[in-house]
Amino acid sequence: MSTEPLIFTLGAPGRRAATMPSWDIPERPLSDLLPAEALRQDLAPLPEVSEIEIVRHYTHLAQRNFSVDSGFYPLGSCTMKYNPKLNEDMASLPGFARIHPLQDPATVPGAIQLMYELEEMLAEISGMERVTLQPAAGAHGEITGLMIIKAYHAHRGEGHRNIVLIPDGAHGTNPASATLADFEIREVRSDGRGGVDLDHLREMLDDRVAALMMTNPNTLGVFDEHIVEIARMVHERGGQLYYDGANANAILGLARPGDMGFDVVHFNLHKTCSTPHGGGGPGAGPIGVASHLVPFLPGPLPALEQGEYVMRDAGPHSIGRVRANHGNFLVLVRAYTYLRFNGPDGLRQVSENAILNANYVMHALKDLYYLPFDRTCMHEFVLSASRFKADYGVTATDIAKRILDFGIHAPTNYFPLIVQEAIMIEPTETETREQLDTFIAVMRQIAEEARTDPAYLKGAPYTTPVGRLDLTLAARKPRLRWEPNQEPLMPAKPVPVGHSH
Amino acid sequence: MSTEPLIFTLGAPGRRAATMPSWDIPERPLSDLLPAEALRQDLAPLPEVSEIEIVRHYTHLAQRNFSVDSGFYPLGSCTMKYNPKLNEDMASLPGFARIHPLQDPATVPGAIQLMYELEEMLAEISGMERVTLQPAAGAHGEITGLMIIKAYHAHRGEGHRNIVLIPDGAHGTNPASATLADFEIREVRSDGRGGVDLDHLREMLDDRVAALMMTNPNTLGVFDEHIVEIARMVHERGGQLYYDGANANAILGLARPGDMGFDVVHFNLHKTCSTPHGGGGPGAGPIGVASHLVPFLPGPLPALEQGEYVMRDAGPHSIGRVRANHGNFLVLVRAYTYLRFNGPDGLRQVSENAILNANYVMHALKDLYYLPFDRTCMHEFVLSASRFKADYGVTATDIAKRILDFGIHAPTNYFPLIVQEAIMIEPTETETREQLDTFIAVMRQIAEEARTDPAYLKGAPYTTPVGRLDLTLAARKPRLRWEPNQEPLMPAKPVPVGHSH
Amino acid sequence: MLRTLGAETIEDLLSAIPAAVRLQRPLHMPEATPEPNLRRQLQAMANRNLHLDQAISFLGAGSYDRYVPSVVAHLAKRSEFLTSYTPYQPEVSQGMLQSTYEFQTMICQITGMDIANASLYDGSTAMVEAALLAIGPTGRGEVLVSRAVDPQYRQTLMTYARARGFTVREIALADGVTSAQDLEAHLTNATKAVIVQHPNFFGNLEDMATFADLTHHQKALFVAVITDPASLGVLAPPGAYDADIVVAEGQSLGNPIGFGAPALGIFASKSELMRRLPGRLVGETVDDRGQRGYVLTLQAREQQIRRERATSNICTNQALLAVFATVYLAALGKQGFRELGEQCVRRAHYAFDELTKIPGVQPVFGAQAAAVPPFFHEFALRLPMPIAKVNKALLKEGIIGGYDLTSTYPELDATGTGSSCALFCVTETRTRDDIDHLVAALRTTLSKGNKR
Amino acid sequence: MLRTLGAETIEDLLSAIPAAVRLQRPLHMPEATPEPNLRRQLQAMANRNLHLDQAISFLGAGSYDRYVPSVVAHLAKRSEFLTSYTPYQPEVSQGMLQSTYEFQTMICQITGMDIANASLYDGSTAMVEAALLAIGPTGRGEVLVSRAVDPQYRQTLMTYARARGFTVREIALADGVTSAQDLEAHLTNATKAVIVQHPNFFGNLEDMATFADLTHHQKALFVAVITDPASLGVLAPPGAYDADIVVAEGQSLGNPIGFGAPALGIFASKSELMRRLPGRLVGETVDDRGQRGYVLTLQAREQQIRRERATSNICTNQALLAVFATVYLAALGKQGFRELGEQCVRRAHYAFDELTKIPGVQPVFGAQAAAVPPFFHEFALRLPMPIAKVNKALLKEGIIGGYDLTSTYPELDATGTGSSCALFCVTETRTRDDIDHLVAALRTTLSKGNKR
Ligand SMILES: Cc1ncc(COP(=O)(O)O)c(C=O)c1O
Ligand SMILES: Cc1ncc(COP(=O)(O)O)c(C=O)c1O
Repeated sequence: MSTEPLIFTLGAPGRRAATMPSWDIPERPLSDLLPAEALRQDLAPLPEVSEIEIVRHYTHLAQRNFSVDSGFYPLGSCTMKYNPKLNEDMASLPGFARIHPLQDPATVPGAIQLMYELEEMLAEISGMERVTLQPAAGAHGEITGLMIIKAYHAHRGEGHRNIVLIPDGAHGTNPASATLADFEIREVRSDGRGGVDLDHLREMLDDRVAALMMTNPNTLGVFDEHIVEIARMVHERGGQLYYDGANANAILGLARPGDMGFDVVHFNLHKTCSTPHGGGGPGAGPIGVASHLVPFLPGPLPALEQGEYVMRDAGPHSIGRVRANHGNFLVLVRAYTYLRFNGPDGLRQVSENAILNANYVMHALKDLYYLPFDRTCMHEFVLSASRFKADYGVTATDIAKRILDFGIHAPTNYFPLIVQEAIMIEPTETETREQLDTFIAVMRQIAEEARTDPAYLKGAPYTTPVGRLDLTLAARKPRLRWEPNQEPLMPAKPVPVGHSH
Repeated sequence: MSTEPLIFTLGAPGRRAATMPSWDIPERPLSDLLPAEALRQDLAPLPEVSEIEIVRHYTHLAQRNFSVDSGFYPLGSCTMKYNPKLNEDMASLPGFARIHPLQDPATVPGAIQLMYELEEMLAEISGMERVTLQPAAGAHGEITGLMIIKAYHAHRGEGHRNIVLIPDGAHGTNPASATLADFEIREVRSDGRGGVDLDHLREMLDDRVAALMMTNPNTLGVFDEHIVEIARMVHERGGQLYYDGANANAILGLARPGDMGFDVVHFNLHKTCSTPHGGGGPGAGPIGVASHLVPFLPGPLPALEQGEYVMRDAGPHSIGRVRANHGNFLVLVRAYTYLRFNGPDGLRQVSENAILNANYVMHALKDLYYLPFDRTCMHEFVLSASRFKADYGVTATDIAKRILDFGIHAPTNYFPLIVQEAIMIEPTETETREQLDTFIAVMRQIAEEARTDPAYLKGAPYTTPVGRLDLTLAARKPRLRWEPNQEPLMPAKPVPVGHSH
Repeated sequence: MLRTLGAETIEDLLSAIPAAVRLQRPLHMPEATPEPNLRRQLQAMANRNLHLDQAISFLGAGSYDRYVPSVVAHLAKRSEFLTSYTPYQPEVSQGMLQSTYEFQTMICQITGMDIANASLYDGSTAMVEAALLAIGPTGRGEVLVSRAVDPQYRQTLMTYARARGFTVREIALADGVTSAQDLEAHLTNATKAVIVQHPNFFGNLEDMATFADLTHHQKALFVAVITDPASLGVLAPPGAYDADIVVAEGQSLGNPIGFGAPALGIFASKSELMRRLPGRLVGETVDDRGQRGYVLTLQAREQQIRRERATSNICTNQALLAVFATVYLAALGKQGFRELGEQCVRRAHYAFDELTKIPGVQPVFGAQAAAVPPFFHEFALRLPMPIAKVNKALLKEGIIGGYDLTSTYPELDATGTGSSCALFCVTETRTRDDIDHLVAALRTTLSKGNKR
Repeated sequence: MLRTLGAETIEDLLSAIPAAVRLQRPLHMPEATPEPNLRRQLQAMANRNLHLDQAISFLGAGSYDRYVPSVVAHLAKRSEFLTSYTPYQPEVSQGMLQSTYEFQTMICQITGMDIANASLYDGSTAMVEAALLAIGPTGRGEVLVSRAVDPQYRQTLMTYARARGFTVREIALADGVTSAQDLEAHLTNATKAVIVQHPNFFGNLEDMATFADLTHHQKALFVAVITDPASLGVLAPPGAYDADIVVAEGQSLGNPIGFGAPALGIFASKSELMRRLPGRLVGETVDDRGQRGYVLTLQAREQQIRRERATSNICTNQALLAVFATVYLAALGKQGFRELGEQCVRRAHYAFDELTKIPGVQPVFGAQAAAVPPFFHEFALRLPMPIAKVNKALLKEGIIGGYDLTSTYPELDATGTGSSCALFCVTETRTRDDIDHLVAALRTTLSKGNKR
């Protein structure tokens, strides 16, 4: 497959695809309607292409993109499970996709009902009192939750609590969100079993601590068995416990953050509820809170009053809106569909199978790959390429790139930071045993290649549309947009056309 | 890209994708409801696969399929033009896609109106009196038209007319349809300019001739300049003139079969009106007839009576139904949308551009490829590889296969039969000049390769998912279905995985 | 571009068309309509049709309301399938070819037949093709067709028979099923084929094994017609009762009902008929790299090679609908396909039981309850009121009622009684609530009618 | 599988969860619903919402009814885009990466800015990110925001400001536009950013060049907010009036309106802010075969590397909506994008002219007709009746009326008069018939109201 040109170099002057509505009103000159100085002088230099050119271009681009629908995607921490097609169809219904957010609520009761019922289901799944659907993604849920915690402390006259504790294995959004809410961050160490080091936690807990943010199972795929103890410790010192729900795929119907003692939970619906990831988004990051935090939720919230679905404004303690409108509604439609399709037993089975699949793969690889925390995992686990690196110079990146040659997406690399040369694998529950066996075979073959032909791995991938890309060049000479007559970044090597590479 | 397994070898016992409606009625044993001997004893051995397996499988298969949306498709006689996406959306509207053909017409006036208006537009475009939309494709239109002609002659007491004349360049469906209508077939020769040989025609015309079937422009892409004369000759001898409309893309708004003297016309809506070809179908093959043939049309026909859209039964002379229901309705919706979008000027432009594009490519290739009929062409033209074959042993097939290496579909080969080693090229009006230039460059490169490295062409294609396929083996040992434990047709050569081929 | 051709204007190229036949005026048709306006107009047109998500339909009679899992259209409508053509270049068409090969296999799996083709236009023309195959190149002979075959199919067959020159005779009915006696009476050595629909047009099961036996005694081909292949989930497949050819309407296998078409003609047979089959066939082969692959094969049967001696004139078929059917059958799978049949049978019987409790509503066939012929998902009821009137009343309740049998089978009409016969269909899409709603609405309608 | 793990039942694996926190009962929520039943239920739920193909809407105020050519969704919804994630492995993600690079470029083309990122959540949070960028790592300082900025955006900004610890001050209005005088009065050396929406929430054009000048005098960043980028087809781009940052809501660029979200946060800036930008950036590079390719770049700004010192906490963004916008802009192209703007302006002005002919209907801003501030496709009208009552009457005529300005801008209310202020929006989707229908319906409503 040769390179696909940029859309800007296709087409020809005067060409266009879309037609505008016919002119059924007077075509008065713009200068009659708007002051000259407000007007654009030139035309925006957008492409000039026909519909067929657009179709072929973006069809080619799509064909150059790996996806869950094209193959196994064991990207740890991202829960790249199968996205049921029913969800897409429901999100496309005009009664959902074609309504305006400011319509009179009486004209959109079905939409509000859906949000209301989704909130109830999420509250039950998380064991929390109430949920808001506003946040657009996990990180947005985090900042919303932290703002609520901040408001709560302030309301109780404990505005001095300005520290958020975060385990060293945490996802980058956790500290970034805490900064955004104007907290100081302190890192809590992990213990030898991959959980929070209780002694270190005890040391750090003082009355300046606003919250401890945790993922459980954490980013090692390990369920922290001391969670009840941790919750007690944090609450005793007046802190709040925040649950990063990115890993909720492991606990549906099995355990609830509320029952573990968490005060705030965010969901990543694009992970747990299988709304597709869309090449990076949109997602949705609803948060649930325990009853003492309900007054601080952003508003408005859907409500059922005298049999009518309405949007109710938030109360006086609310932190306020965290965005315009009602949350990523069409993502919520997909999540609602997913939850209703699965029901309580189905959801439990989702998590059980996610756990089974992860342990199955882990078990089959831990003899060849170093497994730093060798214990039953939950829905994912983390291997390390550190020994390959030491012995043969083969890095986690090399292994990842080589995996691509087999029509499989690479696992997450170099995260969590506490594992060197991390290879974080999350198979998800929707994969078949046959698929897992294929992956295991590939990983075992690569381990063998690392030993016998490390140079070959350094050159991977070989079968992908492009070869290994130069990240350093991209950062050193940032080129973030096309412009006419740009010099090539590097002199091009000619590739003969019509010959396989 | 390695071979994709058959769906039957995927999955595992007990697996399934679709869910059935919940059981809200008594689950009585089937044996209470139906006699035992009527029941199926086993389960049909269909695949047992999960939704994700289905999705990946058919996604992979789709990715292994060339299409108009993925590239240039100059398949002569097939009019592989771009299929506007609006047409697809309109055909998916539930008000069209989810109606039952036997509903009370009063509940489907919009559908009948659409058919009624489509008939009117097709009648105008073809210059015919009335149209039926029943035929499912071009060949179905042909047999319908021939049955009408037969009924017409019989009605006039000329049932002895049992010969249909067909030019030697005609499409295979023409003689096949004529046989089906119980006619004898006589072939009319072409003259040196690619038109009907008038002398030969005159010779063959006698009072046993029921009809002459013609394509105009014909399969050489040549407009028969004697058409008025031909029509006069045929009519004088009591025959009817049938227009194979597969090439109507060349004449929209420029010339009308009715004005040329034709009595019956079929359309290939999947060609002329850009309803997609669907990998081989569905299409639609409406026919229009001159006024003297209207009484013989199949029924029912849509009608507007006292402001109401109804379906009116055919009269006593009708040949009867040629199929169940109303024609390929969802294809008709697409065609209707296409015609309304283009309007009279747009349609004329379609044909003008189709003609321009074909002449442009023909002009650029005729120095290197032999052009047996060197005159202005209409929407397509036919080259011959005969000289390459004589000089270098390179056939039309070799050239076709080599074209595939460039991400372009091959032209039609070995048709029409009157041109040896035919390469029939129809660029269509939706292609850009840039695309045509690319194609021209490819064709010129291949001509060069034929001279310098004919063996290389014999081995083509090289960059496709599979290499040249063995047609002889397929016909010699026909294997038309999968069965468990089938022996491989040929011992497999192992292909290393994860390596580019 | 014109300039490179040595042309000044497009007229220079158009001079290839003689002036005498050049159209000298614009076409009389609506002016070009921009996409936004056109979409609105077509939406308005579509909105004037009452569709099956808006009404509760009990209409079958050859076209069936079926639940199609979302996954089907998502895959089958992929543009690589949608915008390709007949896979003449197999090296770049393995997607369509392999899908079709899987389709052929699945059709064999559900019918129990040896081979199947890549599709024909629809069930009715597939039945015609079966007759033509049986009749053979002479075009002469006799075909017997049960009167319980879909009336539209029989009409279509008659049209072709008239043109091709063969004879069609109808086998009479005996209380809602094909009369074996009448079949025997008509079978002669001129008989080339016997065609019976199963379940028949009234929804009733036929004694296919007996008919096949009788037919084979006369060395004719026995053709089974199926209008909803869902029946094969629970009923013995044609392979089991020794049918020579099976033709079916495959619309209900995952395709939109779409006012009746495009539909999907299915054609399967015993392997000895392989070289006489109409339409395209996909076969397995290998490529020059040693890989498995698929191609169009046995093309010597087809018009593009054999021309006037082809087994059929078909060229463009219904390939995309076959892809829909393939994905649909894969999604249902072994268990789901069985359950689909069970759903239909049970729901239809529940509806039958409840409807026949309404005073005045009786089965059309079977003198006593015990003698009601077994049926799959359609059944014929006699109503004490003209069906057109009933259906009008039901429509007000959001119900699309049964098919008017009286119009096509006048012999069922007990004239002068004001009663009528209707064919009701209950597929898996009708919930108990839907059925109960019909029962209540019909009860009210009839009791109101009686009072007047 | 369990057996290979040495486990007997799944419980052996689940023992990793301490018994104390294991849920001992099933979740209280509706039982699993099969796909056919669920589809019907959701369809019924959706049917209870009045949608924009059923009613004629004049509602804008931040979310816009836009005609989206069919081609857009056909491409953007391809499953290879839909079901992929952030392109962490560029070698198999060139499709998303190149599309995003094209998106970044097109955003620069329409805004006249140097660089743009890959997307943020929506317009409101994009505006917050602009403020945060201006405020910088200390988290302290002052941001001035025009009162004519979308009220929801301002509320969102306030929420973040309270948490992060910076100050937000509102710049007052002067007859429907931002007061330059009040801006000058508030600008100090504590000011980090000035935020003005253009066209503003009332649809009126702002004097952006003057505001930019004033802002730059205080070395603060000038942030332009755009809620419908269609305006850039006809209005001078922010690059031309020297904005430092442009944030916009990109929903109306080819995305479904979807009850307001998912939406598309657009963020573009001058190139000197490159390393302070929030969110993902795609850059060009080459591969080891010498081919051009694209990668995520400058990741050192982002949370996954920089953690608590990241420029933003964003991770998942709105990538797919950016693909929709890219295909949409490509489909419109250079000419179409201009015409889109013209369609909006002309239709809105036609509506304004016709509506203000109705007795009692007046522009809210501008004492005399000549002084009505220039507007793009939204305008504020004063009606002699409460807007809620008006809208109820219009709804009966199939019209979704204007936005109730009185609720968010109480200062516009001339109390005691019973009048109200409403914001009407007219995009390219409103035909003359639609507008005339509104005019007639409003006229009737008001005259009826007067009689009572
Ligand atoms: C553990 C963890 N926390 C938080 C997030 C942030 O969620 P989002 O990407 O939805 O903002 C992620 C997502 O990658 C994650 O894996
Ligand atoms: C010249 C010509 N005539 C007739 C036909 C038959 O049309 P259809 O394939 O729609 O049956 C074709 C189609 O290939 C054709 O090219």
